[in-house]
Amino acid sequence: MTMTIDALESILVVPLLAAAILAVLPGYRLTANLNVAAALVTFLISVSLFWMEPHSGDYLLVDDLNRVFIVLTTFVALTTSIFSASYIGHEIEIGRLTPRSVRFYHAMYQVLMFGMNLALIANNIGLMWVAIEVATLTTVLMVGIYRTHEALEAAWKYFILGSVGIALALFGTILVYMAARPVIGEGAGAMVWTTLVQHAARFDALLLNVAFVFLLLGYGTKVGLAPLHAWLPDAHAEGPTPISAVLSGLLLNVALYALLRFKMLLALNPAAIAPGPLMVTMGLISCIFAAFMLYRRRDIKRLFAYSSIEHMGIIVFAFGMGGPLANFAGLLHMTMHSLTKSAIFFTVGHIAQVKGTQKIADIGGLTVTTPLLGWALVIGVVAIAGLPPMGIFMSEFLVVSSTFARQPFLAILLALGIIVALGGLFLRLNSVAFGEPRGPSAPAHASYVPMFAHFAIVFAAGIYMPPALVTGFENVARLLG
Amino acid sequence: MVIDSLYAVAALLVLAPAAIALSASPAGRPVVYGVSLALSLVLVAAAAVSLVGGQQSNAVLPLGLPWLGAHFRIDALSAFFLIVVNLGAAAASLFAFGYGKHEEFPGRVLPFYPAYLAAMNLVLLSADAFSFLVSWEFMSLSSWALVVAHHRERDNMRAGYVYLLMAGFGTLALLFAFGLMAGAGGDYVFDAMRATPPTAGLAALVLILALVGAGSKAGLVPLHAWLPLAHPAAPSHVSALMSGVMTKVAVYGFIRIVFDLAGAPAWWWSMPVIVAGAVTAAMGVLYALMQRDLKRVLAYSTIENIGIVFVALGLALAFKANAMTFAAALAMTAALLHVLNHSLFKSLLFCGAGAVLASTGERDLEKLGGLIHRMPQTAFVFLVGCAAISALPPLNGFVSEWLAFQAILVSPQLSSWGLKLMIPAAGALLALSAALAGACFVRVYGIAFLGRPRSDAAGFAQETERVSIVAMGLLAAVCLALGILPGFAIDVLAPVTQLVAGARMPVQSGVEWLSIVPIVESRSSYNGLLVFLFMAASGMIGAYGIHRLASDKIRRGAIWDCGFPDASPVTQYSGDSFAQPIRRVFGSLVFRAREVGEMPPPNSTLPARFAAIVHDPVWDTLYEPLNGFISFATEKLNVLQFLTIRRYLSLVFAALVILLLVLAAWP
Amino acid sequence: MALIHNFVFQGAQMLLVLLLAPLLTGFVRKVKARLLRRRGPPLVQPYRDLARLLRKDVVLAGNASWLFRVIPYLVFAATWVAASLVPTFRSGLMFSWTADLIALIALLGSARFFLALAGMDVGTGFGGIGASREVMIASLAEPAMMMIVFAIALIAGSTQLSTMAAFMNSPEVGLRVSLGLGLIALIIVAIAENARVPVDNPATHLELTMVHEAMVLEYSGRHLALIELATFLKLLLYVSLIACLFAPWGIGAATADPAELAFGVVSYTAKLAAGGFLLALFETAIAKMRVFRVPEFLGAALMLALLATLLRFVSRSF
Amino acid sequence: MHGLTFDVAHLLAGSLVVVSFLELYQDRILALINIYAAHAIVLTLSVAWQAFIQDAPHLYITALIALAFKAVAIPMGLRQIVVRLGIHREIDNVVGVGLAMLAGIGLVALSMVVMLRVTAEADPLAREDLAFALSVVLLGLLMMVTRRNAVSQVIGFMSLENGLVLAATGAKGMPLVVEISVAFSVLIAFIVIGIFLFRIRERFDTVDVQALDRFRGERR
Repeated sequence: MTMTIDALESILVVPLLAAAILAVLPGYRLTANLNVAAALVTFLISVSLFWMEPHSGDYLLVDDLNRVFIVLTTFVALTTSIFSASYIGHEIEIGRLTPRSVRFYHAMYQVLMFGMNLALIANNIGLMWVAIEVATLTTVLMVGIYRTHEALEAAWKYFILGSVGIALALFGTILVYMAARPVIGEGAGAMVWTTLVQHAARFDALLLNVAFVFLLLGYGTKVGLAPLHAWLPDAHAEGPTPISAVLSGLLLNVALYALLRFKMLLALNPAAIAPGPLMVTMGLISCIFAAFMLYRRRDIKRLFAYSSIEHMGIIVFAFGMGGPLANFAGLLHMTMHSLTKSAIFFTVGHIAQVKGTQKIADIGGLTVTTPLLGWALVIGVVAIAGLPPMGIFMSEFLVVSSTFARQPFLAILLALGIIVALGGLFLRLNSVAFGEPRGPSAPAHASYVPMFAHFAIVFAAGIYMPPALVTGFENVARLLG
Repeated sequence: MVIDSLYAVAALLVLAPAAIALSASPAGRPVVYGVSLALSLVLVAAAAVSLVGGQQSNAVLPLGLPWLGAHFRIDALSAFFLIVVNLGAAAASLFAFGYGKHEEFPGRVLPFYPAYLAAMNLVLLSADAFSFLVSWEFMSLSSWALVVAHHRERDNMRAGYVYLLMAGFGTLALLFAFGLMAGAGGDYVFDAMRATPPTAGLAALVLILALVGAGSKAGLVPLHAWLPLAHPAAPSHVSALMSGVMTKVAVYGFIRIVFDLAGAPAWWWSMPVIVAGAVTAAMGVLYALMQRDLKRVLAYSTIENIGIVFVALGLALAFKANAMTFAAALAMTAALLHVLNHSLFKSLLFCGAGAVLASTGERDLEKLGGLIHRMPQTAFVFLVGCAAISALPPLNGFVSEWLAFQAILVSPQLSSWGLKLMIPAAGALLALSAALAGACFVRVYGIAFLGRPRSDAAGFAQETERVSIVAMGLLAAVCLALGILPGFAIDVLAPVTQLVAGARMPVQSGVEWLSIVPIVESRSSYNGLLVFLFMAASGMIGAYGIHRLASDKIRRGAIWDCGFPDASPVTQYSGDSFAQPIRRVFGSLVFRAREVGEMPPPNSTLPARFAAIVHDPVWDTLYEPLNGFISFATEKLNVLQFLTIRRYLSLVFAALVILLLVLAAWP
Repeated sequence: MALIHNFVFQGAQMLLVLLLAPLLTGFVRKVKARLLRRRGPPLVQPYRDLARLLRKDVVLAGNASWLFRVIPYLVFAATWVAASLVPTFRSGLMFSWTADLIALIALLGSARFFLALAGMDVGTGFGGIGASREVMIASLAEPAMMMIVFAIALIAGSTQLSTMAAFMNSPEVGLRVSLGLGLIALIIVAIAENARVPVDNPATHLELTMVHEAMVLEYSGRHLALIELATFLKLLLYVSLIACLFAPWGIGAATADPAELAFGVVSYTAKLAAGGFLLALFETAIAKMRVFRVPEFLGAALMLALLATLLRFVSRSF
Repeated sequence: MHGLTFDVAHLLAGSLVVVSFLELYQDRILALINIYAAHAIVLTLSVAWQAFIQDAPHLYITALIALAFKAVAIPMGLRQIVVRLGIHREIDNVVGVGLAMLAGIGLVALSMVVMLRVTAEADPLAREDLAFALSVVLLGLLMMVTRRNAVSQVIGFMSLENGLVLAATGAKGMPLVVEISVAFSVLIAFIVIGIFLFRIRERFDTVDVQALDRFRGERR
């Protein structure tokens, strides 16, 4: 038992220590490797959680739901740190980053990891809130790290919208406490997740409803649901690419995780409004809106940022539909999307470095000039567009078909979003990856391992899912109701 | 059998990544195509065994949807289509031995070729919705990669783009169809769907969705627009596969869903199918007549033949709904036989086009001509293909169309008046398209192979590789064989029709003189063999007699030039001018065709110009508006990318207020 | 014994059509001439022409291909086979079931296909113009013909010529609107198919008006002879087709005794004569129309035929 | 629950709403800053009162922070900025004051409707408190979206956050209140510093779309 606690806490301690050390160490090579090492350690510990029975303390807990998220998070964090090592190296060579800012960057990276892990294993909704805000603020700082006008402008936008989101989420949290207090009694007990779940049925339904509205908007801002998405494309486009990868691959998931927790709470209360329809609506809006937004993008990173919004929409839609099948699909889609999207950002980051620009107009014929990167991008787009044999096809198949059996009209709307997005993505891919090469092209010193590792997993998952994983997902799907 | 087939497919899938490495060296090409050839022959053998043996075999692999697994099965239907697909694949691979030499970027073709073959086979093998759709979409994807193999031509990229979008659209339609049949339980295994057929209303929806989904891949008007763009864009042996084979996979999908899974058909089901088929046939061949690009002509003619197949399928549906199983079997046989025939001669023709393209570098009819002198063997096999696709006896194309007409002639026995009156009209369209197909291929062959060369490229063309000739020759031979001995093919098809139409045609092998008798001899019969022998005999006799008794001397002289000696090749009839009468008759109606000619003023040396402008009505009325809508919507929505922070905040604020209002309004 | 018997009749039929064909054309020409108050060539003139052509050398264009030389034999063979399958004086011929009416049309179609190719082989304007106009006419005539077949076959319940003839001979036919329409349509198609006035003028050699003649302009000698013969056969075929479908009187059954057969032969020749006379009359009465009026002419046939197929339900018999 | 305590709490909370309305009404920046200071003071009082009636000493800290930081430090800082950027004469309402007030009243009504439907088990104090807090939050948001000027937007955000603190303190026995209020103060400090450092010229939003295009590296 004690050991388990240690494992849990060490997920938090390791990043904090690493952050402290990285903040003072000079020299980017050393720090980068240290960064990787820390991420690796965290990942290994998180994997060990699988052999830990569900357990909850006053502040921390581990159950089937957050296990999945934690392992995914730490894994992507690891691969991203590997990618970032080579990426940041190049940035220093061309002088876009100074050693000081790199030191800051690595420290922040670990703080971010700390925040996300804390948010995932927090058993106290107040703590979870704090953790998510820490994560958000660190990303704000990292988005602005280039100190260019665009970067600062994006960071500022992210900061303001994020702060409002923070406020709304907090208000929601307070309301939940208010709803819980009469039942559970005053004090910290009324904010402990596991206790809340036990008594949720007796909470004041109307209060819960109001709370959920605020939480949906507050955390929804972080998830990037339209119309709360505005910060997302610019933050992705202007920040360093590893951060874009982390944002799309992880932070959105973490916020979604918080949302899911509260959804479970509402689902347990018969009198409360069904959270499903709200989530379904916002999911559909985000999916279709983002799909249309893909068409006129000029900046390749912003393009994929919008695609993230679209997929978040699909995932929220799936969880909103609920039911074992849709929830399973949602989880699968979330996992696949994190892996694929972060891999795409790895690729795009290297492409942007090779071509020296993010403007789609200046990038062309990549499969000719830098075949490996070009084809990696093709694979990524194929995967993200939901074409087989990649994993996203399976999740989209499940979402659409299971929805179609229950709500044909919604399914058709969703399908519309998917097909429009397909069009938008390939419209750009055609000009970027194929056709006559455009623009100057430097030789690529890319780290291919992370991206192709991700693609390999996504590919494998599209064809064969190991039973263990399936049962895990199924348990979680049952939890989500 | 299914296991063996799966091994073969797996081998193809392994070959695909291996081909990436192989494509680096020139020695790699024959390896890839050789292995593909061998494997497709293996698959043909396996399918043939299970079709003739008549036993079906299943397999379940722990792949795909975790709680479902991937189900595979070979029954009569899939076995037949496996034969069609892999015959085409074998021919294409053999042809590619020679043709592949001319490939500019083998690295972009070789890896996807085996994957494409594997995908098509998997579609036919899979027995649950998920693996079906995965293979289906993977088939689209791999062929897309082949379409954009020559990615530096802008048109190819556009073709690939339209193609992929239409493919995705079709897949979603099929997904909905399966979703309906699987029900809320989400049981995607075909057996389960078969066990619990959907209710009448849902089944109707399934029919429409299947027609849209499979039709968009098969190229039914108005979902055909991608086909003439994509098929010619690919390397020719791939075009042969896409046109000759992949469209048949789509037909398979339609048959599987509508005849096998969707339960008993309602009486009106056949109507949309027949109408779509007839319109497609007529439109397709008219389009084909207007084209200048050789490969595009062939692609449009594919659309026409798909139309014929769907008309026959519609007939089968009508008869099945009226419990006239013998007629249903007849119509279904016609459809399946035409599927087989078309896969043969269309592959042959595309290979021929590829040979021409390889040796002249031209696809434009107006730049070809006189190839019969430069490439005699290609010219001969191509002629056979043209005759077959124009449904001339004693070749195979005629047999299937003849059977289709025989099926139409049974229609008065249907109970519904609508069908009684509609089917002959469809027959008229069918006859029209048959006649126009003849005209179309006279044009193609006459312009491309006969006459005098219209460009140096055509003038100095070389005969193509021996192995390519062999591939095409084999296809031509099979065309002839099926034409003169159709009875055997019909008998082989019996289990398939038994499966999907509930009956079989009378046994043909017993009939004297090997003629075929759809129903009874007093009603109608046809004997390709005797027609062939008759014509051969009388032709020989005539020739022999004349050469013996009268003169057999030949003098070469100048062309009758009407007093204008050595006119340049430009004065020949061109493709456009050849199509002019038909364009005037049909085109002005269907294509808003206009002819703009400008004559220079008297005694000026300027050339006179003439242009025929043909619109594609479908493209104008369906795709352009859609495109317009998308760009409009994106334009309008794009504003949201450029708002100010305050405005974004007001969005958040509005969302909050709305949600609170919802709560306030909540009971 | 029976087999040989059948062979004999089949052979007789084939020879009969081969021999009668030029005579029919000669007869038509003669009648036309007489109607124009000319003496006209003797009846046997076509035979003479053929013989003359056969003896002459062939003059081939310099760039004529092997296909150009093969096509006359193909065309002749296809047409002859087709002609020999139409019941003339005796139904239920040995090979009557090798090809029903649809196949027979298709045979003529293949003849036309190759002839059009021949027109394009040497690459002159004439050949092209002829070929393109020929296929345009065919693209309308063939579906019309097919519709006629439908109309009659749907009534007779068969596309087998012998059966159809037998049916049309039987009392249950009665008078039918659709049959009348079918007959008119068939006549129009026959005129078009045989390149007669008003669709085409077999006598002219004025480039702009000719269709069929333009295609075969480059042919000479025995090749031309074969094509001419094929043309004669085609005319004969259509006349006897109309005869066997709409005037099937006197066609001997498979079990006919010599007397009946003799009567069959006589009645057949009579029908040919009547048909030829009517054709000549028609041709002298009417003027050739512009090429682009032809589609309307044939379209009318198509419409009539389609109408015939649809109307077959309304009038059982009365 | 004896009436007086309740009434006082009620009064303070209510007056917070009134002050928010005053902010909404005021369009001179310097005056606005003063009113915000008042807002903070009212908040301080109500928090202190809550600390007294809930006898939760830690809330006094919150109150102290509110007083020292929000009522004194921040306003001073803002005045500095305003003077530096020379925008103290700005009138920056997007919509007319009257309209804003109307909207505000509507929002208050909305929050009442939403909150007072809450069943009575939740003790009345909490209900009233929450109702007022929600109105303050909404009014703060309204302020943010109806003002162009960065400073007044910050003020809007801060009054929003005051509403949060009000709610948090109203929530009896809620843990982490102090921490949260500290965290928020830091957040606000960031924003203020941000305005100061990045020289966000008098407005977050540029009316000049070209400039935005340039920022985003996007062409329309």
